[in-house]
Amino acid sequence: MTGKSLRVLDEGQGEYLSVDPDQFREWTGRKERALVAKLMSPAEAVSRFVADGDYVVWETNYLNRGPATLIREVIRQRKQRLWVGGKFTWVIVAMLVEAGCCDRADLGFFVGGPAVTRAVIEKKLKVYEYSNLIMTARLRAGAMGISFIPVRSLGGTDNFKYSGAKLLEDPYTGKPTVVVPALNPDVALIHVHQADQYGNARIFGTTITDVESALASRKVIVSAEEIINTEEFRHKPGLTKIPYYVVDAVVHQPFGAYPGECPGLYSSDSNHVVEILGAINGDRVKQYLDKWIYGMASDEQMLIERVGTPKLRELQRRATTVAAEGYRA
Amino acid sequence: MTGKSLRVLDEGQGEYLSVDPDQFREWTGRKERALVAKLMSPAEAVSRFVADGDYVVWETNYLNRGPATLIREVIRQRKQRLWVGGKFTWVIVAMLVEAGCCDRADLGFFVGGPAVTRAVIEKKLKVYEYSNLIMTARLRAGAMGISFIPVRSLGGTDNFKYSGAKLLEDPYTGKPTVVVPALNPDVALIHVHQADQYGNARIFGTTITDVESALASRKVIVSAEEIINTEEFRHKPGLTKIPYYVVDAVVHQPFGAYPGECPGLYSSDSNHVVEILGAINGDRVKQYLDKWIYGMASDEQMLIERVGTPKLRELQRRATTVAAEGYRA
Amino acid sequence: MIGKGPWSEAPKAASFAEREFQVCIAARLVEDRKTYWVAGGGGPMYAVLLAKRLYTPDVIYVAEDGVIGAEPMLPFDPVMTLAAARPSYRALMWSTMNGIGDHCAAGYLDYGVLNTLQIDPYGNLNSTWLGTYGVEGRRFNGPGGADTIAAMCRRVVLMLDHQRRKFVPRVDFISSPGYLDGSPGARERVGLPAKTGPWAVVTNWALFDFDEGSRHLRLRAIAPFVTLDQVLAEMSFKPLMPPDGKVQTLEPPTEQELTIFRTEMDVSGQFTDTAAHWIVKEGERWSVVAKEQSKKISPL
Amino acid sequence: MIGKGPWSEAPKAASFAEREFQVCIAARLVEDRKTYWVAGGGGPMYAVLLAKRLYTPDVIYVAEDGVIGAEPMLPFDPVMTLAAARPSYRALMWSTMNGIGDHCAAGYLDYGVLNTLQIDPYGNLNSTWLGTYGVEGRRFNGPGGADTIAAMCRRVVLMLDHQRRKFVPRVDFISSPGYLDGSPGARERVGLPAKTGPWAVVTNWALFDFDEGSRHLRLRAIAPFVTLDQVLAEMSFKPLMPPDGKVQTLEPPTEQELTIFRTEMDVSGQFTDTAAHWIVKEGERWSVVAKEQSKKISPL
Repeated sequence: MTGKSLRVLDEGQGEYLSVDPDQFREWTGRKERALVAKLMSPAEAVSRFVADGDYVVWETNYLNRGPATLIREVIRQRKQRLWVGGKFTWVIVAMLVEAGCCDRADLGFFVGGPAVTRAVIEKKLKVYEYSNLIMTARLRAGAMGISFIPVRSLGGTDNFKYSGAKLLEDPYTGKPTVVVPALNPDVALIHVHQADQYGNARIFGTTITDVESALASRKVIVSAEEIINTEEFRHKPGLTKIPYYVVDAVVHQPFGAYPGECPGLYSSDSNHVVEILGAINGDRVKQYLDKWIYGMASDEQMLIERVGTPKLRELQRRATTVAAEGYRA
Repeated sequence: MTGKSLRVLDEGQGEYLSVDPDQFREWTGRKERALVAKLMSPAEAVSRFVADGDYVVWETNYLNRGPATLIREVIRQRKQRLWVGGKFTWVIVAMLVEAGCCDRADLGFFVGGPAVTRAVIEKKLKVYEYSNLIMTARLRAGAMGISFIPVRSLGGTDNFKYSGAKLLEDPYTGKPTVVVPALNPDVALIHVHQADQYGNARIFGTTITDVESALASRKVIVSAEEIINTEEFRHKPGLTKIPYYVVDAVVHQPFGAYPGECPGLYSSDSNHVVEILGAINGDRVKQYLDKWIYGMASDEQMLIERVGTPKLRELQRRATTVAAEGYRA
Repeated sequence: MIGKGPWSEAPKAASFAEREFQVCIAARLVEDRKTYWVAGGGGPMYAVLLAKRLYTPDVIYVAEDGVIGAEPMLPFDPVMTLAAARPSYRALMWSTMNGIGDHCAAGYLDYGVLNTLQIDPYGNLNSTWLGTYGVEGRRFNGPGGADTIAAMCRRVVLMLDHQRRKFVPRVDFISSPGYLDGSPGARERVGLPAKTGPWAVVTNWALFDFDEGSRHLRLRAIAPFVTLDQVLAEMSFKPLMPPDGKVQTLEPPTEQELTIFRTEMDVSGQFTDTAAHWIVKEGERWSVVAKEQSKKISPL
Repeated sequence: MIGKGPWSEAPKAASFAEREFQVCIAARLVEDRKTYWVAGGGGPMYAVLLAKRLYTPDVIYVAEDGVIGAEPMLPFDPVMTLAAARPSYRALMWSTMNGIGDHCAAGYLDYGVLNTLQIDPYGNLNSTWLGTYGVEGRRFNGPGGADTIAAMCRRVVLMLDHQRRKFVPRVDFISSPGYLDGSPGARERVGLPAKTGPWAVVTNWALFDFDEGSRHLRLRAIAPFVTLDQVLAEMSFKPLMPPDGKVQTLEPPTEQELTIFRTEMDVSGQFTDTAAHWIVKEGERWSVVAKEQSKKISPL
């Protein structure tokens, strides 16, 4: 004991997911380390690995290489009381809220519309305020197996007040320093370009926190445009972004990011993008869910019957004729 | 003010490089942001960007894609009073100590021999104790622009006592947590597979803290096996590991890691490896320095006259006939 | 702030949308050989791309998902301004969100350019909630990447519509930090990096900076098509006046600026079209016309 | 700890180096379907690779520079056991040092296997300084990656030569943590992850574990070619005895183990050659012969 101490200068009042790196290690200690096949349908993956009450994150969003199929499956299975990490997301929080799946959200960026305003005011949705980068910092800390991490933003905002952040006297500089709690979600949903049957995964292009979320989360579902042989990973190990041992389920799902873009493979469906945005801003999300999710037995049906092969081919053509450099091994 | 505080339970007594992220930002604020040519000789790069008294890190070591040419140039220019970060290194600390370049070292792993033992006992070399991973954690914190970072190792060791670490009451779990100070070195020396004239750099294979050191250091010298056109970076931006704006000097230096290996390009020179190890363990480092460094005007002379083209060709052949997968774009 | 430049001698346009004017003014503020972090698309992105195309070729454009130095393939698909192939095209490096955040924290990102919903005299931004937080009013998108940019970039340029309800004495919610209460060291006391903060505010009518002592918003120049009284009437608080008391008049867009903007950037007119007003010069007189009418007048 | 296994029925070798024996014993401790972080080369690496080749095919080998699941191209060049092409060959992933450190902290790396210079009754390791730190004696390599492994892997296997000066009541310097002072919660009190620590010690003569209550080193089994008295005489402190009081005898290397080890791994004999003694079985009797002599006897 040194007799010294550091003052806690301020604290946010937001509830935050309980932090305990040792408890997280207990969980990771029970995960499989051998190379075992994990291929399954979206329905099975979501059914087995997303539980009511879970804290769920997803990577990127409904526009850009997001796990759109997995999100639709969560909605279709009517999961409940999810707490979600809404960073760099777009319409997914609003979809989950209107579907009755979600009652708590840590927010960075999202598009909410009247439905989310109403849910907050009626206290059906509790929200805690962060920013995209603060949420990614929390996930990074979770991936590092530590309990908190210092950051150089968030201080001075009202987000701080409604967050789990603290303002401490820095142990080295003595200056005020913001720290935020690590985040170890129950579930991460991630869509990638290529995976093998064990869960090794490649992503081309920038990533948001795909790698950090995969490491930080207890249960990880990866959906992939393409399933490739493990031999390909062994030929170019530098391209592997997510190692198999953090992954619980691998879903082979071409167009798994639809209506979003999967860079290098297909473009976003502009009409659909406008439709969902209009649904949210016009308070018609339930109609959107009926048409695209509840009314469809699966994404297979949706892609074939509702979207149609000609449209999918067109989206592929638009992506691969321009700007596709750098998205292949 | 919350009135709360966190107890400082223990503190290492080791001196550490002063931590001030805002001061580091002052420096990075003065660096060039435009794409300007930075190609220069090893002699010019070391002369301009390594000053007596600097804190210097290098990436990897004398065996594996280390900046061997740059280190030899530091010795040839008889830099003095360097403080070095000796993590995952091998013989370089001993070479610098015997060359009279270095009087302080933060240590993780190194091969020292009698010369280093003598220097420590005679107080010509001050040492502070960390581990490889703790040094990489410090560099990561430096790269993140924060002042400290929690870690899950170091506690309980005597390294802790001779380090800049502290044991704090964790602000979230209440449990004891070790934190270590960020490291923002004055200089980073990094050897890469490919760079452009501006400093964008590609490395194939694993990295130690190449990326973190480049971000964390005030002055960055990159030596590269190959200088490629910036267009190649723009075609595959996912392969860029180090962005140009952190780099101050680019040195085109084929065999710049000799006698070490540059994976995929050339093998280590086993005879030389044995020679330097023998020199260190046999207290003959000065003779080694005379033969390979002081006695040579430059690495060009050393590679051509002392090593010889046939040997270099053989090292290339050995590397490229086996195990070379994954080290190319 | 904006002195003479290449635009001063160039032929001026006689008809343009207010949003086009705003983008051109913001573009002229861009400093060459600096890194710019632009949150998402819209005005901030167009301003930096326009400047790079015309005035500041050595500007490096950085996006929130970690795209560094791209040469974006314009135009983009609707809403697809981030983390997609076209905005990421021909980058020098594709990093990650934490990666680019590190670069910003370490001081490598000089300028940020941000859109905002609401601003106060100290440059604090609200993009979270209009009304009483959580009780009544309307929820918006949240800070997104703006908090990061506002906290850690060295200089921040803010863009918003010039409306009374947007310039308020106190924002309903601080989503992204300005100078907070304006007191010396206010940002440092809450852990933000030293020597950072809002630097300019560009609206469709005016250009502001912040007084170095008081950190209070200060008017510097206004558009040629509005009066000082109009500008002040559309603000719920009074800005400081320029140190020399002289409010400058901003030069209108050049023909070249608009040609580049319309043919290479906002090709569909989607961005411009959302602005309420078009400005038309008839003889020496500027007039404001409604959007429908302007469509007929606009040469493009 | 080591029960019966495939080695029990296999034909045993009649001549082997002590170091080869030690590697085989450590290999038999390897648990299948687990991740192993091995610091550098030498005995720890050979033990895991030998186990993977013969007994535990689903073991995943992880190296300090971030190589995950490699199928190393053996043999390596001298000293080139890390961050080089051959040990990294056919990996599932090439990460970084911080990257693999994160995986370890987050609990994904199960076992660590370490060489050490000096050990105490609580499994604390010294690889930094023999003598009085900084004052007299000799400086060694430092913890390297061993501190990380010893702190954060779930179970740690330690390998060292069975010599009196290496088993000491108190190490001169704790480079890597064992159970510290052995008191309950000692590791947690200094910030180390719960449920971690030394699990086995393998020497060229004996196998130890740690008593779960006292955390004190405990003898479990000895080599067939030494006596209990010899084993105890070469330790500066007294280990605990097995719970049932019975010190087991370890089975000698099998012919298959040695063939694989000598033809695929230590091909040059560099590793084996540094050991002082060879063991030769003549009839039912084991004898220890000097290295020079053994060279003639060894069948390889």
